[in-house]
Amino acid sequence: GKQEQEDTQQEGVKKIQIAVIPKGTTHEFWKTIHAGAVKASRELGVDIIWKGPQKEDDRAQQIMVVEDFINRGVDGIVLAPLDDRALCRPVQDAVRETIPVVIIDSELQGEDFVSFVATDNYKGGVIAARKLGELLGGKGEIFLIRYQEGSASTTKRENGFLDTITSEFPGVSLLVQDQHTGATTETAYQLAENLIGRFPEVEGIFCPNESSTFGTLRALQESRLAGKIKFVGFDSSPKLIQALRDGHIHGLVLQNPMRMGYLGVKQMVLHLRGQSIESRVDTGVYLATRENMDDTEMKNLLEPDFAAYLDR
Amino acid sequence: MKKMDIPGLQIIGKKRIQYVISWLAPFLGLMLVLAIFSLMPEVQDRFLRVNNFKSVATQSVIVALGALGMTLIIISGGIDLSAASNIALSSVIVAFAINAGIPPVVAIVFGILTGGLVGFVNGSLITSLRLVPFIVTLGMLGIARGIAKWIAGNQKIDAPLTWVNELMARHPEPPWLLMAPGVWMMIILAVVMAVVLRYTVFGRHVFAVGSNEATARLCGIRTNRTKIIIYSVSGLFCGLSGVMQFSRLTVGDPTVAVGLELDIIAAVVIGGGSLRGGEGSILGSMVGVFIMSFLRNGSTMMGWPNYIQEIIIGAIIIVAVSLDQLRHRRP
Amino acid sequence: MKKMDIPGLQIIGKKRIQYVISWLAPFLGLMLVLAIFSLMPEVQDRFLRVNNFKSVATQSVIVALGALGMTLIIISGGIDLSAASNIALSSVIVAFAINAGIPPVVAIVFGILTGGLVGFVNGSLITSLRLVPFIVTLGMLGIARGIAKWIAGNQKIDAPLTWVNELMARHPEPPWLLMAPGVWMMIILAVVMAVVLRYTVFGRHVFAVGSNEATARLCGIRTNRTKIIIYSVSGLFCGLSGVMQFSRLTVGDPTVAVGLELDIIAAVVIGGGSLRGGEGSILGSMVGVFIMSFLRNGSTMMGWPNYIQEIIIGAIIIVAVSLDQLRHRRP
Amino acid sequence: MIQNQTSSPLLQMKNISKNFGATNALDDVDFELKRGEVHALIGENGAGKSTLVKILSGALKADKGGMLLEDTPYSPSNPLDGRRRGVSMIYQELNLAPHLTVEENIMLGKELHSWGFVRQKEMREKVKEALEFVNHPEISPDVPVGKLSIGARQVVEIARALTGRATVLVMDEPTSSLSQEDSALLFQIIGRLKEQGVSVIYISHFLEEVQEVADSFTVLRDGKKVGSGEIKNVSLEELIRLMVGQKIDEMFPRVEHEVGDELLTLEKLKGIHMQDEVSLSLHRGEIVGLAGLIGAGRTELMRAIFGLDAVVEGSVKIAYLSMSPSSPSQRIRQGMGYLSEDRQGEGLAQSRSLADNITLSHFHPYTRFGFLRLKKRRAAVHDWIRRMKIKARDPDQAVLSLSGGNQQKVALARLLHQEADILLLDEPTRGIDVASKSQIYEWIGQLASLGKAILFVSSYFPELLGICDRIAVFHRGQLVDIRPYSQWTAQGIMAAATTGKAV
Ligand SMILES: Nc1ncnc2c1ncn2[C@@H]1O[C@H](COP(=O)(O)OP(=O)(O)OP(=O)(O)O)[C@@H](O)[C@H]1O
Ligand SMILES: Nc1ncnc2c1ncn2[C@@H]1O[C@H](COP(=O)(O)OP(=O)(O)OP(=O)(O)O)[C@@H](O)[C@H]1O
Ligand SMILES: [Mg+2]
Ligand SMILES: [Mg+2]
Repeated sequence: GKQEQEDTQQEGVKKIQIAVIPKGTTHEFWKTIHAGAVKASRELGVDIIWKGPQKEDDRAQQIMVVEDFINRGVDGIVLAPLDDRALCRPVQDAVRETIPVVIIDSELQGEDFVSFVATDNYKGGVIAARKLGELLGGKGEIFLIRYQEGSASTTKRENGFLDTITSEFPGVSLLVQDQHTGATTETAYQLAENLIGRFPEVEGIFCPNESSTFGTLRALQESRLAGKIKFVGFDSSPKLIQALRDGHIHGLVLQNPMRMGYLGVKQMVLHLRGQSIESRVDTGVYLATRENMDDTEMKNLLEPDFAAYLDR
Repeated sequence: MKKMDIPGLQIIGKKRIQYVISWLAPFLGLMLVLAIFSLMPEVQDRFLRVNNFKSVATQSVIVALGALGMTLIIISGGIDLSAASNIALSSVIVAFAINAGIPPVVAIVFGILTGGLVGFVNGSLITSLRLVPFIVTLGMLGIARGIAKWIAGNQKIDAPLTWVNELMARHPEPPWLLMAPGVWMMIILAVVMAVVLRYTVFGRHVFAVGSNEATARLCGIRTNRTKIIIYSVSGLFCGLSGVMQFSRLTVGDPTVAVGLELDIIAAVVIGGGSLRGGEGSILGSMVGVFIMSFLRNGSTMMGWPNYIQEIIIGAIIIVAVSLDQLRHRRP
Repeated sequence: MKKMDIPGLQIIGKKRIQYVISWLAPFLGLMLVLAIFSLMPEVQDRFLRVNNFKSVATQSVIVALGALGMTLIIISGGIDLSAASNIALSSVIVAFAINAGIPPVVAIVFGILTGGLVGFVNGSLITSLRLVPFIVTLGMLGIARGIAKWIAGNQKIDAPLTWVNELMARHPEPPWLLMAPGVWMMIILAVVMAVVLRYTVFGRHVFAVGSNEATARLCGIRTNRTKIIIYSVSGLFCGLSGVMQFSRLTVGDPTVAVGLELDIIAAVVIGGGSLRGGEGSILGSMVGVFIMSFLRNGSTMMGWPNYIQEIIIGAIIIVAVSLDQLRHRRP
Repeated sequence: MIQNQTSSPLLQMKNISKNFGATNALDDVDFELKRGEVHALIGENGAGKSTLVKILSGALKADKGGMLLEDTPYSPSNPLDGRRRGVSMIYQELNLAPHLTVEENIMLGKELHSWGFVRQKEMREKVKEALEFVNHPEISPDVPVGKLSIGARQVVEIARALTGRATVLVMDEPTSSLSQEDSALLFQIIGRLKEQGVSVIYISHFLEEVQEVADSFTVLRDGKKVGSGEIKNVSLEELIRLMVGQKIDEMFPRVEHEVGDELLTLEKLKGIHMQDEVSLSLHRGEIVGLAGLIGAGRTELMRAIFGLDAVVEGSVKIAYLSMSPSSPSQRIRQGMGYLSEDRQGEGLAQSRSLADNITLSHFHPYTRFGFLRLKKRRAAVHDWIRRMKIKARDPDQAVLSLSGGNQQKVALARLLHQEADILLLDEPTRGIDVASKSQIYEWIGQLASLGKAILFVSSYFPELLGICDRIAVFHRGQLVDIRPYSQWTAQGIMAAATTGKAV
């Protein structure tokens, strides 16, 4: 009965309240999703509550956050699940309490959600592999530097990369492929520094997310190898954009987090208002290079204008 | 002169007040937290609902089970930094076993025993090499976590759903249970451990070892054996906690519970446990666990940003322990 | 009877051996680590290069600076769990200040002072509320990290490149420096602190407070003041460490150094620091830092998967401290 | 039967040797204990007495030698082994778990239980009985031991040793913190135990006690046995000669000193832990003794004067200047020094070196611009070790490796080194051997002759009578009476201390 009541859109009675739950809160990527969500909420006149697990990337903590919002009785939940299985039950719980769920960014098993809005991560890895293979002219020795153990979206990127490199570029060989950077930039930095010390012959590197890309970039810059080693990374931040311009990074695979956040909330609101929505939305992956980085479309992806939506 | 005439009475009066205070002190922090959120207009109606209390109880099980063992260890003057890694390892083992087609009951036993084994190794190293617990368990923190990742092949293990996953369901299967079986288990085990600490010879020896190890040894207590038992029992609790973790996640995740050892230790210390040994109680530790859980729950409900939550929880830890200090101040 | 004729000689002989052992003991672990990797055919040529040693030195600076302060604290019988959060906070402050257009020198001073302030607050709470350091600094762990995230707006702060970022450059600006200015700073400060601990009245007070606080008070040492100084100095070191962290990353990252406090503490304890207070040395702690750095460096070079690294580092921590125990065993 | 008992000794220790690093604590010592006898083990500080009995109890392992208990080989690997064979022990340093209650401490390691569950009621009864047996029924079984005074703790420790069934009972300086009344009671108890066939090894530096209670004796010197025999065949002088290798002319040497101006004035002083206010004055060149039973509140008074406890009423004046409220560091700068009765808990930093401990309250002579001159300090500490006859290898040795009496000397050395004007001495001669004691009395006298003021707390009344100018008697936190020493007798002090009324 509640939904019909809100369908009538009585202003001032009670605004729709939507919880948006990212995997973490401190990366630029999530910041941009937040901006997208705020944008949608302003356009559609709803309230959003933005809240990640207290420890970044901790499945158990994310489950608690979902449960706590169920108890608070929000109208809908937009969730970027840290695990495609572990979050199933809390999502079921939400549905049982008639709280609909939209999934963004990463997959969730089952059918309990109303829509799935995400990047094709595997495809992101494929694009990166093709770019790096092309940069190296189809032969050379490279590193695949992995992010964290058990992180699904980056693992997909890594797999996309690995599959493509081995199948399409037989001349390229992997010097390293099972080293994980861990969660922070500093650990990535040290890892890359030590790897370069061991394999100075390396010609190409791929990193699957922002922190690993930036840590590795710092190591390359410090070793005065930036620009000499072909380097493809993932996601953007001001320092990475600068590096792209300087030729220290040769390609950045980009997602469209702004759109992801925006569509996630929008799909939810449309659903709450009783409209039918697509069950799957691909927000796309793009490759930014030094050449195309000043195109307006790329510029928007590289430097999303979230200042307009977030206070700081 | 006059007051000297009835020193007995005076002492009893003072003692009774002291006793009441000392009994209430651990609860003060909890009341404070509950009061804060009950007064927040945004959540007060929702916060005080039975359903919310049920969620908080379920969310507390994992830390609470860890804290039961940690209480023993801290009373005995030790510390266990490997508790969280141990939980992750055990949960991976359960998932691995279920995945391999082993009956769930056996898988659970494997998980618990894995925890016990890690604890036993901790205890044995501490006593045989005469190393400080901090170091041994710090080493074990890395070792257990590494083994968990190894077994899981650097990935989470997707195990088929079984009744094990019902242990931590917020809506338990026979509905008359009211709360998840895991919550009942936590309550029963807490009572058992409280009785063990208070009414058994073993319990006394735990306090004695923590209060003055040399004395305990000179009084003929086999301190090494006692310690090994303490660490093993605590390991078993971590194992069970790992089972619950698996039940909740439905997957075996080697990266789960990173840093949870600090939460567990904090709960015990908030509840009056002294890191110098000789002090602590099960009741106190449980209250400590719930203080932290309600704080998290309330802040999330309020939608406070994580950094605010981090700051507040940090501050509350200090405040709660300061309140507890009241007990120890001489009147 | 005969041996009694020259008791002096006998004593000197035994003492010298003991002395040599006690001097070498902290190095044993380091030698072991260096030896292991030098014997690995895959990396030996690369591992033993000057350039590799330079990177390890640079990688060690952040932990080493933290460990200098932590050594003081641990000797005095305390512990500082907030060290890593403090480093993150200070690095964010520096980035924030530089970003705001404040001259780099001033920004650095701000960063260092922020660290000192956090330490001062730790020390004041510990002494005035008479709380155990574990709890106060556990609370501060959350508070400082939360404030860092708050100031940074849950993001990295991108600051323009300045000479500050040269402090940790592996190829330092005037090339005759050979190593990064940060490395030199670390070496100089280590020597200063070693001298302070050994040859100043303050150093003796630190040991006395850690060995028996009641005695220290009885002997007229203002234990509270001493502790506040200890925590403040240690905070200043964390602040400097934060500056170095910023210098290395070129951004102010509030999520950096999570869990690093355990590395710092492990380094001090591997180097002979006792968590019961009264024992520890700067030389030992520095050796502890390098043991851990070389372990990480070597394992990465070997291409061992991370879980193997975690397991090995865990095991080495235990082994290194066991070796250190040899010193303390009575012959 | 009885003849059989007396013919073969209950315990034989043969050729026992023990080294701690370069220290020969015991060198080829033989020791025999007969059934039902009280055997005194005496010797200077650091002679090896404690080491010998620790080997007997299983707390330490001998390097060489063997033991026979009841004609069967006996080599305990830990104290539990020893207790199983009937060896019960009171250690020299207090061995109680501070967080546990009196009952828990007394029953520690021998809890009554069914299926692992303690039978609390029964144990409480047993403990009450034991406390009554040692004449201290007022000690509640439910108080945590950490809250008791040192004296009360020693009572608890004695009660604990008596609750087990023992064939050999070892007492290492059981009376060091007891009042004479309690000591006398202990002797009665020992007498009863003897009748029951228990053998007692009794270690003490109070030789009169030894003569009163013991049947036979063994003297150790520098880790070697230098004599043994029946106590009735030997005189006090001879015992001393055996122990120290020389004669002591005067047990309580009085050094001439002149009482001067008033230096310390307590005006209705009441510390936070004191039961009653106390007024007292102390003059330059004066030694004032404070007598009383355990728990009389003398330590609390000292702590309040020294600023360790908060003052709630009244004031402390030094040379007529009011100086409170205050802290120990200020007191030290005002020229006051304090020797704690609890050398283990607060008197000494056990893990630090002798040098650090002796100079901790007074680094001044060895600093230049805040830096320590270690060589100079080493030399000075060497001097103190020689002067105090501390048995130690070198100034860098950790205090915890010293014998009990030698630790006490270190604590005393620090106070003397500090060059204070007002000395607060709380049981300064606890555990110190006869020869050193008389040396210490002489020093105290010399300090007085230099114009220092000394407050001397002791439960050993002869030493108070021997060296003090005035003696104050405390009873339950109140000052009963203060008079010149010549107007007191040992009995008078005892009566005042127990009844609270001066005769
Ligand atoms: N743990 C130890 N480490 C090194 N030396 C020790 C240790 N324990 C005792 N010693 C040494 O052994 C010698 C004998 O000590 P012991 O405690 O047996 O003396 P004691 O006769 O009991 O003296 P006291 O009357 O002072 O108690 C002393 O020189 C002491 O320094
Ligand atoms: N038998 C006892 N039971 C409980 N508390 C006691 C007992 N004896 C002493 N105390 C505590 O100790 C305090 C006094 O002890 P204090 O050490 O000051 O006495 P003292 O005269 O110095 O005796 P001692 O010779 O034992 O040092 C009392 O106020 C009381 O709190
Ligand atoms: Mg002795
Ligand atoms: Mg006293």
